[in-house]
Amino acid sequence: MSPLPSEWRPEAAAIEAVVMVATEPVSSQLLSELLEVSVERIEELCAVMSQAYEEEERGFELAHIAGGYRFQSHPAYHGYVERFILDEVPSRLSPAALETLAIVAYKQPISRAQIAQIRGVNADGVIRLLTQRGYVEMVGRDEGPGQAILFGTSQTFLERLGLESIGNLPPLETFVPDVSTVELLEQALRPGPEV
Amino acid sequence: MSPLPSEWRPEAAAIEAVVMVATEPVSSQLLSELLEVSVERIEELCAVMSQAYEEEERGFELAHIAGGYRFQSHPAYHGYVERFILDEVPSRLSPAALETLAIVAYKQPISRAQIAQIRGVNADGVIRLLTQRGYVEMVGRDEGPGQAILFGTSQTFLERLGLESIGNLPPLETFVPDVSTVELLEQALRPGPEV
Amino acid sequence: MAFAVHLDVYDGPFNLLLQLISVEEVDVYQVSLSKIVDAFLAELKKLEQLDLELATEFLLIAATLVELKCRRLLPGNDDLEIDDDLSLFEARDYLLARLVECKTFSEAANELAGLESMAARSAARRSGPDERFDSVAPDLLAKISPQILCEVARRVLADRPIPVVATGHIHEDEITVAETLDLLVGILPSKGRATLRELCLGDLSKVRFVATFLAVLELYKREMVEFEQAENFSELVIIWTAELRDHLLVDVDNYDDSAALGAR
Repeated sequence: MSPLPSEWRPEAAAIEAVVMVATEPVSSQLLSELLEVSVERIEELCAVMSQAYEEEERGFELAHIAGGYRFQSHPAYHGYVERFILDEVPSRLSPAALETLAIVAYKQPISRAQIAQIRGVNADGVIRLLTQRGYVEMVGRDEGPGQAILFGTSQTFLERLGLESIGNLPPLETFVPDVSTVELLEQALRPGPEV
Repeated sequence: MSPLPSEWRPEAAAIEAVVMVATEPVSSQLLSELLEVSVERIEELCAVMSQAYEEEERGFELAHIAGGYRFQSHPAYHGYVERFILDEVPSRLSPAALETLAIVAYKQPISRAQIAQIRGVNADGVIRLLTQRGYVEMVGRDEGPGQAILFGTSQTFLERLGLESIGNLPPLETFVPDVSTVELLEQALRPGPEV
Repeated sequence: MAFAVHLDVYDGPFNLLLQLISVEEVDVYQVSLSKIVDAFLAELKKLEQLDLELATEFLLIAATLVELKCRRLLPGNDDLEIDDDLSLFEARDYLLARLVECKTFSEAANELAGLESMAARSAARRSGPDERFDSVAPDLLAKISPQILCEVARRVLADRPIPVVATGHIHEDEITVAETLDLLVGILPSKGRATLRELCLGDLSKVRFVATFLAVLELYKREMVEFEQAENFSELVIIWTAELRDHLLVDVDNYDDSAALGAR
């Protein structure tokens, strides 16, 4: 039985809704602005909600991390989550994901629509995967109407590719692949278990 | 008070944990493998959980969409959530695009030529737009001469429309004009008095 | 914004006109399509920019009007053979089926739009596994080198060739208007008069017919022939009237960029 007073429900639900769809921890400051209540009130609400989830033995918890709140899986169910990740998360990039990553790397900052235009098909799912794995991140917003999110490659991306900066990528124009690269490329593009 | 029997809690919590980390709807098949219970059991659990969230007036819901389960914000809290959505809100489809989308949805798999025949005009531009937006994708090739590309609706289409599967669309017959409208049309086409 | 028309027989919104014709309140014969089109174009010019919705709606209604008028202008049943009569019915049924189908899908489109705007009120959770699971998730970039990435980018970003539909396999009849004209100028002066059918030289293909017809019009434009037709729909007779034949055959428009009508 939840210790959350029922008259707190609407505020608690608003927090649940926002934190559920946020991709980064949401600060109490931001929640306070959204709900138009004090920061103290937000913290009180979150503490009680978090305790309630624990008591209700939910599979998720409301964690206070990096100065904000986020939903995450409960440690008690890590076994299921790990198996899910191993089963579901591909072990290598699909050709579509590799193409999209290449476009972002060379054309950043770039919007979803521009990527879709180059590839000829919608790239939302692939961008989501790349963002989620931390290879690609939001780097700004377009100034035009709609203020589209602009994407670029991340520090993680540079580290994994052993690059000091994005300027160290081979230039597009002069590159002629040698035999071993072509082989590697073919391997990378060969169909297999993937996204 | 949740209608979920307390002995169901561990299974429900495992589902909560897995769905919480998923970025795409998780199929009952996959959940059944992870939890080592039948697909029917998963569907029963999810239905009851989903109802419980609703009754507890949570800010999120467990939705059955595009062949799987996912957490999403409750529509009642749309106002709070808007600014947190990383996916940009796609601009509205034009009437022409919507009509083409309806044709693809109900007649899939379907070729460009077949779409053009129903619409009475060339549909290439509209199909390109729908493909870029991710609503429509190539699903195969016609076996006949020319091997025309066949189009169908995508996973994204189901997600954007909040549908569990394409079978959940209302039957096309629902939209056939009623008898009096057809009569009116028929009358309009009747040849008049001779020249 | 609705477009209104002002005609002798009708004065009011354009879309209502179609409805009134449908229920035979307004006689479609009395409706001048050209006047409507002129008025619409004048209306469009007043607008600062093209209103696509309005233009589309206009085109749809105007096309339906043309269709209606064509249907009603068809000769009455007395003049028709049984087969023609049947095909007329078939054409009507076909048109009706088309209209019903269009209406059905436009209703279905409304439904899809409704579903979409309802679904847009919920946002999906997309954040994925948090950093606690980093060690579980494989490094997807393990086998990717900067060279591979560059090669992929080069391929994807290369200017894609503009898709061209290969037409090499389509047979082209090499009949041009200029050639036909040349031919007619060879035949007509000696014959004096001939029917269009005769001028087609027994070749009743569509291409030959169109080329001959255009060539005849060209001659008429240059005042080298006259036409005679006993009554509506009877055979057209072409009469050679020119004195000289040395001032033509320059600047003949082939009505086709590639000079061949055959591919049409």
